[in-house]
Amino acid sequence: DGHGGKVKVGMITTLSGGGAGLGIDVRDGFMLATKMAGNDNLEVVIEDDQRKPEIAVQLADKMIQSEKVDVMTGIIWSNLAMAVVPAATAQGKFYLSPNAGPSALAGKGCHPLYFNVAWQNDNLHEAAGAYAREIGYSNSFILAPNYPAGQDALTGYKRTYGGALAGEIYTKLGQTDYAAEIAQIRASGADSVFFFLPGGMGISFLKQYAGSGVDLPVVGPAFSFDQGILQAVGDAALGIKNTSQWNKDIDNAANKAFVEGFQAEYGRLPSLYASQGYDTANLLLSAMAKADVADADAFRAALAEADFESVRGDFKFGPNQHPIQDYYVREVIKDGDVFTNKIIATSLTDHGDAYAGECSY
Amino acid sequence: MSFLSLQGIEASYGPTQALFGVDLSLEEGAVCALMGRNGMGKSSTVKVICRLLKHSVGQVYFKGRDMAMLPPHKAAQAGMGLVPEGRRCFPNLTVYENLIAAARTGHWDFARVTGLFPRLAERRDQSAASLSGGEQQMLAIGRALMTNPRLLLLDEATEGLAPVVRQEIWAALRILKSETGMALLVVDKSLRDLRQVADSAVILERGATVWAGAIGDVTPAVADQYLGV
Amino acid sequence: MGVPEMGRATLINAALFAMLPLTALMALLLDEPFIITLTTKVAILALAGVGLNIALGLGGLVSLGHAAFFGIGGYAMGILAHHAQTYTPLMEAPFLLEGSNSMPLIWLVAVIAGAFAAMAIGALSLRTSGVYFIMITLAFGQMLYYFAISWPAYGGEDGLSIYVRNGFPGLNTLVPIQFFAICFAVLALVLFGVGRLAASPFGLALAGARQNPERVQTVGLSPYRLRLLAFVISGAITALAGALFADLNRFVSPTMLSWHMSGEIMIFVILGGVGRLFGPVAGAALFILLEHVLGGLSDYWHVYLGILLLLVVLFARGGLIGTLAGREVAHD
Amino acid sequence: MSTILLIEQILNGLQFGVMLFLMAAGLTLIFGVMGLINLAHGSLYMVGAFAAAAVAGVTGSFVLALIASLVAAAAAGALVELLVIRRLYARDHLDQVLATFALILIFSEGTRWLFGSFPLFLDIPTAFAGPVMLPGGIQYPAYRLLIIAIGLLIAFGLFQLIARTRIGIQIRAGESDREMIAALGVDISKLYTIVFALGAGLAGLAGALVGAIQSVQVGMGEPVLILAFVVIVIGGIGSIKGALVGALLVGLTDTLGGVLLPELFGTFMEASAATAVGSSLASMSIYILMAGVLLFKPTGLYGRA
Amino acid sequence: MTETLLDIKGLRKSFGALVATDDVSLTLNPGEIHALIGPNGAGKSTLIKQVAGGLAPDAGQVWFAGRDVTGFNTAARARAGLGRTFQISSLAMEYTVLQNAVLGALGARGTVWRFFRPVMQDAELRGVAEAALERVGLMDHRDKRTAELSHGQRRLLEVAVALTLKPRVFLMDEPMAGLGAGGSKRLTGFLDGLRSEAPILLVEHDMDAVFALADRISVLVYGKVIATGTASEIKANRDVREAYLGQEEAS
Ligand SMILES: Nc1ncnc2c1ncn2[C@@H]1O[C@H](COP(=O)(O)OP(=O)(O)OP(=O)(O)O)[C@@H](O)[C@H]1O
Ligand SMILES: Nc1ncnc2c1ncn2[C@@H]1O[C@H](COP(=O)(O)OP(=O)(O)OP(=O)(O)O)[C@@H](O)[C@H]1O
Ligand SMILES: CC(C)C[C@H](N)C(=O)O
Ligand SMILES: [Mg+2]
Ligand SMILES: [Mg+2]
Repeated sequence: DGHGGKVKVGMITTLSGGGAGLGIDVRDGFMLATKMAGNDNLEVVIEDDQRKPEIAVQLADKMIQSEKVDVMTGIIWSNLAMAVVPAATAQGKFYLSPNAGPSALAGKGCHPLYFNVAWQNDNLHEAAGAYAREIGYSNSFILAPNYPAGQDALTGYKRTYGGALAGEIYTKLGQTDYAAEIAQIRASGADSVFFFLPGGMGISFLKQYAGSGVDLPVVGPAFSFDQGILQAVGDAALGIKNTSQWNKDIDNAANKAFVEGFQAEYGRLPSLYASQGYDTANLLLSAMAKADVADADAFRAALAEADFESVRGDFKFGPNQHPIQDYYVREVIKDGDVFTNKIIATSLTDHGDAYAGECSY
Repeated sequence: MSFLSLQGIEASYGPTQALFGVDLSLEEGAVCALMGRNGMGKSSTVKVICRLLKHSVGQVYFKGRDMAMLPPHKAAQAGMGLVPEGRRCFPNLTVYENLIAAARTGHWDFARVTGLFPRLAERRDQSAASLSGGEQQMLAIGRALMTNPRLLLLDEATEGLAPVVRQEIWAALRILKSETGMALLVVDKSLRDLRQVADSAVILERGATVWAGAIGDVTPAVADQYLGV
Repeated sequence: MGVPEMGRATLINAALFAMLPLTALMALLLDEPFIITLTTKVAILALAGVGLNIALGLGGLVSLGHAAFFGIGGYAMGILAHHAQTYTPLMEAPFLLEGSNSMPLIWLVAVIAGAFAAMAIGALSLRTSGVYFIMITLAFGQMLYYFAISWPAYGGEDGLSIYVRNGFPGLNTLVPIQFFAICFAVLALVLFGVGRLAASPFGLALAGARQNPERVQTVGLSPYRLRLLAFVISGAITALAGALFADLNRFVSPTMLSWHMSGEIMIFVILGGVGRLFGPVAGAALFILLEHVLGGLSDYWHVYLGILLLLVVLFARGGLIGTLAGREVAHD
Repeated sequence: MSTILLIEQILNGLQFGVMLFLMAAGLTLIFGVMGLINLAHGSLYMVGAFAAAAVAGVTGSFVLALIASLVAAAAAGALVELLVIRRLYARDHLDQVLATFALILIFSEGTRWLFGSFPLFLDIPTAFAGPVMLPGGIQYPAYRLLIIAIGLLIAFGLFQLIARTRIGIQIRAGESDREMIAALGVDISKLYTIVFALGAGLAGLAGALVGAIQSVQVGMGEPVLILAFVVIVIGGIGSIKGALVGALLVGLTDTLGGVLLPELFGTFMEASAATAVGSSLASMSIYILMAGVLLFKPTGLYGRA
Repeated sequence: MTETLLDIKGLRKSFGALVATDDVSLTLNPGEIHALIGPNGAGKSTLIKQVAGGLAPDAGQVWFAGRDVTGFNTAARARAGLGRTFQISSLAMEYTVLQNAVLGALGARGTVWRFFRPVMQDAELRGVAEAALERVGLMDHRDKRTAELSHGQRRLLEVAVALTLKPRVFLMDEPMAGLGAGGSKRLTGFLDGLRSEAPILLVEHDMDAVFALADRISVLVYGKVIATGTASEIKANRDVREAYLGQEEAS
């Protein structure tokens, strides 16, 4: 049946509880793009997954069975994505990931209907590793929580870093006290520290690190230094280098429009997640302009072209429909009263991911 | 108006009504025996007096004050001391702590109470849970005395006590009555003992007052009719 | 317990019970497959609650670790189906063991695994009582939870996705109404069994041990053994529910083992009425309904959920069924 | 591992323990002494941290922030006690579980409503910002020493309050028989409101103190709540001394487990597998500790039967 | 005289410095009521607990029907035939009076491992339970919840449950406590008849009952048996009068 160009999007994201900030930003970025485009053919249904995978699965069932959506998006967390994406694509729905990029879905588990508009999970860590190598760190201490995304993070860093390791630690998921880890860092003789500790874990780590008197340089992925939480970390983050595929000072028209539009609409600075949500919507809109979603092959081809103005500048999809893009090194600075990031270098250019080779449709 | 008076009291536990019209009155410094067979409402009456059970019909006056709206702790502060059925010592507290938990200053203090029950001094720092049944009973009485009440409610206070101790307690209560003018409402199964301390008696049957008068008038016939002795 | 009240409770139970298939059928007619899925979820979570209620309501064993059994059931399904899905054997030595995607077989494995886990956890935990029991069961649950998160073989925190629902002979389980029928039938059977159990000599002795263990001992029975058996039955039923739940989602992950899950199952039981046979059914139905209806209202819908739950505890004593059936609660 | 590092890790363990004690102290008061299972205790911790962050944001004073945390959490506690908790004393533990679970939902999402979805900023005062040098060449953050001091002070104060004062005795009496202590003339309702507010205030203070070196965000209380329950159960419910000992045990086990287990496995396993296995076991270690303690002492280290 | 049914040999138990049971030996023969009296805190309940199984003695043995049961737990002793009542009522408070009695009958039957037969419809168990309630006069209250009974009624139920166990020996800790004067009198009559079914080791402070019932009386003071004898021997014993009976009881 013809949709007459209409597309119904089901967005499942985290809107309540501790991790709500990320989902809210993805949603707001996404909705900003649709509002700016003013396209009446796009209808969005939004549901809160409460960061529980079982709930996400059931909401996906609802989106598919009752709402009869064409495209799904919104999931923040890798474990929720692993629960929802394979089932959704198996039922013939497009899934556009605005944030999570687990390696399983990039490699053997890739699917023609699955597009990742953010990054593969390892990417930002690879960028950090590459930066560390470039700047000449040769003895890093690395740590991450003991769960799959954490294991991916350390793997990603090691992949590009190549130097020796002063220590490698998996911490408990949700841990809030890092005194013991910091003591180990102090005693390890490391020349640098890499960590991936998303959310509150990262805030705790940074504050405690700052008070400890250890003054080794720190690198990490953008997650612990993003707009939403920088204010909460405060001075402890100043000067730290972190890697990202986006920053608000990337100089292009699309980004400018996005940053201004976002501030005007929501009264706060946009975050990494908001930029990803925004790009996801624009990717979708670009495909809608070219094809009818009822014609899956045509629509898929239109998506794969990625013919939209990304706020990151150059953006294209690799063979596994994950981004090929540049990764930047940012530094945390204080701009007036506000903590924010400034790009200081490019770490990886036109970088894809390590799993693309394993993917075949 | 009497020191304590109950008129036409009715009271229920949830859906089960326990009292169906209790009348009772007591003068300052007097001792009244509350009698009746098992399950006739003696304890319920005691609870109504000290406000652990709310009455639905009737009036309770204590020292001229309507008790209807008072919570239990206010009733106690007004001068009631309770030795409840089944002792209800605080098992996790030591003997000493049990005694001083709610003590108020007055005639009765730790020294006087342990003078009455030397055993309690010996067990001063032992937890109440590990006391023998009789020792717990002594503790319950001591605890009530420590609040220095004007009206002492004794619900089966001598249950489980050795005969000698029982005699000592009654003797002490007799002295108490004459020296301090404390009024007593006593529930006890031993008619012989009650005769020695009480002035008046009230007999309950099926939750209602069926007999009231001087203790001396509780003849064997009355006892046989209402108490099954 | 007065006779007319018993009559009313029975009536309410019957109505409650009939409500599930009626809702499902109605949804089928209106072509709202998601409502059927929700109803199925209620049936499965109710089953988990019925399991817990044996320990909690009858035995007075407040377990905050029942997610362990729920999750074990879930992983029994996940692991067997995963191996069937990837055509890899479960183990090769000492003998070959294949995965499976047959529901009855998976249930059997889930029930046995749940029973054994409950036996082990129960045997140790039952040495304690009261709040200590709550916490030691929580401890065992958390151990399993952290183990599952960091154990990479079956997905760690990401969990396991099973792309097709497992099969049941003669039915197409992917059709929502057929899967509902399976779950409802299991619930009905278990409810019947548990009803008999509660009225049996074992039930009388078990509930006696809850009220006064000393008393049960002096009539010559061992509270420990009564409780252990109750705990095992309880764990096995909850594991069965876990297997069904995993099949409903075609997915299993460590969140099924988390203490939040234990708490949620417990809340179904309390909400419906502790110790009431149909309590978990009422509790799960109300909770899912609230979650579903309120979820759409605002980003802050948890506030409303909280307020409603609070009102239920404060004013509907004895849970929903207790309130509807109009009998005052037993403990005061 | 060098001796100095080991000593530092032991210090860290002790300090983590004291931090847990701050939270467990209020919980033991309410849970142990009043016999109430209060799952919402973590919410009061959160309320304290948010109040502190808000006040520090406006005034810039850490001392005012701490006072605000105490006052706000105590007030929230008193309000909750008056409106909800006091109807629950006579009830089953299970009703308390459900009601306080509902309170968590209300507090968490209510806080998010007021303060937004992003973590807030609360930093330690500059006077305590850096490390100090301890004898033996150990660098240790000054602020953590401050937390240790405050924690021990509170432990001492509470112990005196409960064990020695008449109020403490009355509270404990009320735990075993509320009706009876009321019948002896003690206004137990008022007393319990005060105790609840005190416990809440302590949780709030802990939230503010800890929030300064961790993240102030919605849901921050839940992981600590579980740990605090573990602590007071290990120590024996109702015992302040037990809470302190339990907290130190948990702190040491958690810290040293996380450090030593991976090293231990490293002696006979390949490095990265050893870290993985070691840290998995480490994340289970405190629960293993709790189960172990309860198996040998079914009512905790200092609990009564 | 027939052979001794219950033989307590040299039991000893201390709590810290306090010796609560100090080398106590007692016997109970078929058909007799052996009363145990003594001041509060003398160690009577402690002794009963050691015999019934709630408390392990430091030294000494309990022989029952020719077997050493010292190593048995409470449940095993109850199954062997030791029926106990508590000084402070210990019943399943949410159950009806009848359910409490059925629970006793169930215990006496020994096997609870039946999962699908409704227990309250088991005619045999009900029969035993109702007969016991009838004997203590609680039949009218059988459908009341136990929590709704008055204190005295609970004491009677305690006795009824012990009856359902059909024990070979009764251990009764102050069964009269809490009964009114009339109730005590009736229970006294009842116990008098009971002794032919099974002998009774009776702890009691109600001297009217003790003197009316006991074939033998042992007096426990500070954990030691200071005298054993018939009612008149005990009444005449000066030590006992001083330590326990006081003035009038002996007169
Ligand atoms: N908590 C309760 N709930 C319901 N009914 C009760 C409760 N307590 C007592 N009753 C009922 O109230 C009636 C009066 O009981 P109460 O305890 O006042 O009697 P009593 O004269 O003190 O008896 P006893 O001499 O046995 O102590 C009894 O029939 C009893 O069944
Ligand atoms: N667990 C314990 N710890 C310490 N002392 C105890 C313990 N149990 C009992 N006692 C003490 O042992 C003594 C004997 O107690 P027991 O209960 O046997 O006395 P009893 O003869 O039954 O007295 P009563 O006639 O008052 O019931 C008491 O002084 C009591 O305080
Ligand atoms: C926000 C990100 C750190 C989320 C991450 N991809 C995860 O799966 O947990
Ligand atoms: Mg009474
Ligand atoms: Mg005794």
